[in-house]
Amino acid sequence: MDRLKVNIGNLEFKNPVTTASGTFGYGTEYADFIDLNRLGGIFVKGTTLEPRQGNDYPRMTETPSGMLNSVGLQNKGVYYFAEHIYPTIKDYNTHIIVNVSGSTVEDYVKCTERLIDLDKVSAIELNISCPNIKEGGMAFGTSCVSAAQVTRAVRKVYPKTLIVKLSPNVTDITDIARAVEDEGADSVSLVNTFLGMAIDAETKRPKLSTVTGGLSGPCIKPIALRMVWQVYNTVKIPVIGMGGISNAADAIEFMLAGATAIQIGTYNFIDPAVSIKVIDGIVDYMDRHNIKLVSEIIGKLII
Amino acid sequence: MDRLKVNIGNLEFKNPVTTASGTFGYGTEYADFIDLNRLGGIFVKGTTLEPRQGNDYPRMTETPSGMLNSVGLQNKGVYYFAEHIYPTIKDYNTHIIVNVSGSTVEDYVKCTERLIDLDKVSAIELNISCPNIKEGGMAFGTSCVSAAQVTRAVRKVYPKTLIVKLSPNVTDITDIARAVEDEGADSVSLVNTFLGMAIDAETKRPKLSTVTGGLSGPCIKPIALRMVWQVYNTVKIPVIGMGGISNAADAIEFMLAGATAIQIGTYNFIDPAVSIKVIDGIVDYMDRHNIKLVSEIIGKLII
Amino acid sequence: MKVLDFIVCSNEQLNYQNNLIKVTPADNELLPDMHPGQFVQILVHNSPKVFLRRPISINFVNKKKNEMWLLIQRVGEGTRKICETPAGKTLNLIFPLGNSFTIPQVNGNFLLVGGGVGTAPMLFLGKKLNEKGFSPDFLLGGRSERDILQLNDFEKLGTVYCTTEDGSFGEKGFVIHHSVLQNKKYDFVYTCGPKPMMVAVAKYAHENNIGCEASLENLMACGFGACLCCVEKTTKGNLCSCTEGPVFNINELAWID
Amino acid sequence: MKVLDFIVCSNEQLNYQNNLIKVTPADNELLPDMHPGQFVQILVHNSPKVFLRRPISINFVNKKKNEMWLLIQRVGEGTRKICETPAGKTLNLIFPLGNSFTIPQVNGNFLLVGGGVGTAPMLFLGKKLNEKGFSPDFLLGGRSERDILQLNDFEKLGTVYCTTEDGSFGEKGFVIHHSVLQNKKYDFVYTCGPKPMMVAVAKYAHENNIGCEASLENLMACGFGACLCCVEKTTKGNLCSCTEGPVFNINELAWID
Ligand SMILES: Cc1cc2nc3c(=O)[nH]c(=O)nc-3n(C[C@H](O)[C@H](O)[C@H](O)COP(=O)(O)OP(=O)(O)OC[C@H]3O[C@@H](n4cnc5c(N)ncnc54)[C@H](O)[C@@H]3O)c2cc1C
Ligand SMILES: Cc1cc2nc3c(=O)[nH]c(=O)nc-3n(C[C@H](O)[C@H](O)[C@H](O)COP(=O)(O)OP(=O)(O)OC[C@H]3O[C@@H](n4cnc5c(N)ncnc54)[C@H](O)[C@@H]3O)c2cc1C
Ligand SMILES: Cc1cc2nc3c(=O)[nH]c(=O)nc-3n(C[C@H](O)[C@H](O)[C@H](O)COP(=O)(O)O)c2cc1C
Ligand SMILES: Cc1cc2nc3c(=O)[nH]c(=O)nc-3n(C[C@H](O)[C@H](O)[C@H](O)COP(=O)(O)O)c2cc1C
Ligand code: FES
Ligand code: FES
Repeated sequence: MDRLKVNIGNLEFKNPVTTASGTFGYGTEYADFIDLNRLGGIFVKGTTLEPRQGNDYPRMTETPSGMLNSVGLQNKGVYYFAEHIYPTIKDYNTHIIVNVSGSTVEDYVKCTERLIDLDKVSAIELNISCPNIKEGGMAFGTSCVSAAQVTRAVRKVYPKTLIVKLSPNVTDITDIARAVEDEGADSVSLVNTFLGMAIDAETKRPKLSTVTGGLSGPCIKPIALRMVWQVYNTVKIPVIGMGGISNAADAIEFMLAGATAIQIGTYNFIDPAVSIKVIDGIVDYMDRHNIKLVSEIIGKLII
Repeated sequence: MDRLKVNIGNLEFKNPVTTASGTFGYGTEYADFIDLNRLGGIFVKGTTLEPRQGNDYPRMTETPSGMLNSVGLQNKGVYYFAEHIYPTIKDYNTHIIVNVSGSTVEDYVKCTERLIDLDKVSAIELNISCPNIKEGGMAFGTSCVSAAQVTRAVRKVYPKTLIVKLSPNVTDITDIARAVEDEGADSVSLVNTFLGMAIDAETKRPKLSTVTGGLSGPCIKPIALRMVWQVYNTVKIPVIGMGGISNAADAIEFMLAGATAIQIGTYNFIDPAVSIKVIDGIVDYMDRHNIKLVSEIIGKLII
Repeated sequence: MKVLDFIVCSNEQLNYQNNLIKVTPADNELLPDMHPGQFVQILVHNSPKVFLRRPISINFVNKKKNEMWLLIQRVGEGTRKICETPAGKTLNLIFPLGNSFTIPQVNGNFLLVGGGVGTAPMLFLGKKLNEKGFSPDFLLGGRSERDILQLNDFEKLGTVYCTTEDGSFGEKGFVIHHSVLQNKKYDFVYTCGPKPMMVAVAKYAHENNIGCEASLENLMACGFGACLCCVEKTTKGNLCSCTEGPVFNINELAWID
Repeated sequence: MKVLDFIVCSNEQLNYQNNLIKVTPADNELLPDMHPGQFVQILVHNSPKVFLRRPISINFVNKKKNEMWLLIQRVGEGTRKICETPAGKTLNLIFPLGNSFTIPQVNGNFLLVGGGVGTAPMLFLGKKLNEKGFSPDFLLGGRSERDILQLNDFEKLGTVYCTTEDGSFGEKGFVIHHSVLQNKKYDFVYTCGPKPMMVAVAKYAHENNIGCEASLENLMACGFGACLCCVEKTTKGNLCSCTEGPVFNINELAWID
């Protein structure tokens, strides 16, 4: 299956199909449904320096063709991850990428430092775009200055592949992409969730304990696709695209728009085997269109 | 039906349900389906100083729970409107609000000037958020400076109710809202469409002639609702909310979040009578919840 | 124009991809006058993927039975869902929409050219011409024999010529290559079908100085003139194909240079 | 856990708002061992409004027929669409999900309290207790007589007590007011139903020093531990009600202060 290979920085991915942070646990949650070794990579759960309990219930509500969540980065912290979770997942034959989140630049740096020595953590994805935590989070991703600042600090300590995950809640996402590229990011991934809100008219109350939450799923695909295309046309580093992907055609659209790899998030909840179906569907598309290498699709939108 | 009255600036609306610019023609397109006189108001088609042919076909594509359009403000210009269209609609017993669009500040001002004398045009809605024209349009709505500039210029010449329609394609919509409030806008309406994109994987081509277009429909509702709530908590002038409203519950959610009135856009295409159903549904809601005046709902989200 | 629930009287699968659905107003309201070329917008209410209504031509109107026929090709989720509606269930339609084909005042040689499901409005048009006392010719094209639809119905209204791409029925090739176009002189041509076919027919008509109307299938959001999404570039500028069409005289279109 | 298509063997409308749907794997695969309290996630594939799967308890398993029963209350679009699935059609399920009720090792007085459609998992639990040789008591509550579901099935498994809010069947009032709670001493209580009911039952159990497990119905996105949306605040922190629940011992819950 060499024809599916793509490169992100120094890393070679066996195929462009990966799963999005916060929607795929540590992979093991899906082991009953699919062969995890077939995935291009797994972006594991948002991980912070200290353990976090996350936000109060209710944390989720359904929306037209999507959902809002306000999980708020519930996780046991990077030390627990390194000591207890990493050993159980390190032997999967796929890239494990840790989604690093934090409230201060120092948090990001310290969290990253704990990951450097984990051989099988091939890369980190810097989450500067989480809309569901009070301090930091998305705030880092909505200004060039702070996005650059946190990227710079982490870049200094992290020698492996550094992916920065961008927030779509901005006027011009290309500005932020350029800022983190300038600080040495090896790749940008986009998009994280859109800040949204839902109200129960009958109770007159917000449907989420946090009032606002992050919107994901097919509903956001048109906006995400536009942003991937804009960023692809702006930066030189590879782009990892996501936002509402639910089938192979969606994945190919993101690649045509410029994504070197894609992540599948929310749709895993509806079909836990969607990632494998997307891989198979991409091969089928390549066969039908006489495309030898998947990399030939990247950015090949005809305008 | 006095209990449904709401006020926007000096204007009294018989009820909070109006129809969104560009989705309702001049109202007459819907005359077969509904009694236009029952509407709170009609925001007519985006109108520019000079006639515009709009963008090339294809201008539309369906998306999950929504659609993308790139009509590009096709219209016959404000002079044609004033002379030929206005006379045919002026006798409707509802507010006619003209959506004023342009590429330069001067365009906006001149277009507005032609409307001042039209007695039955009760207000204008300054469209600083159209994503589908090359120059101006959305660019005005994505920076505080230019949003303020065009508002100031129009405010200077326009004595009646001035509503400014905001773009959601910004990092912080409250900044823009505050900027136009400071320049004397009587109200803000939000949101216009989100900049999005769609690709046909089989042909490898964009689905719109313009590559990108504006996303509307239920898919955007959670983001629009969040923005209305943020803006309501920021400015003192009344907020007109829209984005994906398809039934009375949606309308009430926007009002609970702080909207004094609402606009219905895309859903008119699916159900041309939806606006009337929303009015009836609001009355029903008020009866069920023992609410005397519709204004009692505004901003009454319980947190 | 109205929004109305219709009851599906019958839903017949004609072949591997086409259904003929006959509907009547759910409340027994009498169908208004409708004209060939006009269409309806059908609500698809049971699909997570379909948001907008789907435009479908009026295939035939049976005044006596107060029935309207819709001939539908299943090309995607929307048409598939519509075709899954069993007899007895309802379909919500906005109708009648659009302009219509010009009905000539004096007799002549009329040719109605339909390709694929583009034959749909031609049956209704043929019937109207018949009622005027005219006997039109029909030229129907399909990929294969099974794609030629409603042949019996057409044969009642005039002379029918066919082409199939695989030669399994009628002459082999595209409609534009049918010998009748060489052998007979027509006064007016009507066409509906895939764009390349209609362009070819338009060119034929243009070269032979024959009047010609084509019914377009532009993508539509509303169907009744409110969204301006369905425009066709014409000599009069961008016109809405849902209100100023779907039928256009080819001289108005920017198809032939 | 698996994703599997099931065929609807029968779909019976029990009353104005509840259906009993019996399903069997479409490919005749044998059902795995399943436990009372576990649930399935049902795909709703024909609705523009429903995006996520819907969690539904396993109501009963008929090993001989290789059938699983689902008892569903139509509260919104998702459950309504599921209940519209006729016999012969398929439902796509992820199953079996979640932990299960603790089956006691020694006999005792067991009370299974279900309110509304919360009785669903109690039938399966009652059956398992029966198989162990235990004869539990059931306390079923509903608004009115017609809301008491599957009474015959329950009566085969033990003694059944009922309450209805309008007094049309059993004792009038809520389950928590039923006289049997005063008159009989229980060793363990299981409960499922509306939260206020479960809290009341938990309080009763707590006050009387009876062990108690409750099955929660928190909102779920995935149902198998991937999204962390379904958490319940417990003495051990936020736990996923889909993997570490839906059954919790009330001592773990933050319900009683
Ligand atoms: C005025 C008018 C009358 C029509 N009359 C009929 C009729 O009588 N019978 C009939 O079967 N169809 C008719 N059509 C076409 C029909 O509306 C489309 O086939 C239908 O909307 C496709 O919907 P879908 O959800 O099945 O396919 P989708 O999933 O939306 O699309 C499937 C494929 O078809 C293409 N497609 C969709 N709509 C169109 C279109 N309008 N033109 C060209 N390609 C399209 C898409 O790009 C895609 O490749 C008519 C269209 C118009 C505008
Ligand atoms: C583990 C588990 C087991 C369940 N077992 C069953 C069962 O056996 N039979 C059965 O009928 N139902 C059961 N439910 C509840 C069922 O999942 C919901 O009723 C269903 O998801 C509602 O979907 P809907 O689309 O019909 O309603 P929606 O349109 O989504 O909602 C309708 C109304 O119900 C409320 N609602 C929706 N889901 C829930 C929920 N989980 N808890 C509380 N309120 C809710 C909504 O807020 C809204 O007011 C179970 C839930 C869980 C978590
Ligand atoms: C329940 C949930 C939890 C998420 N948690 C994280 C997270 O911890 N870190 C992160 O960077 N993104 C997180 N995301 C965002 C996703 O990784 C992804 O960017 C987003 O959902 C858009 O993709 P999708 O539409 O395919 O889901 C989360 C999304 C969901 C739905
Ligand atoms: C086809 C179409 C044309 C539109 N034209 C205009 C316009 O001319 N001026 C304007 O301010 N907004 C225009 N809009 C935006 C709508 O007025 C509205 O802001 C947006 O669609 C969100 O509301 P909705 O989701 O209810 O449609 C247009 C929207 C659509 C779908
Ligand atoms: S489809 Fe909306 S104007 Fe023609
Ligand atoms: S529902 Fe996703 S973790 Fe429980």
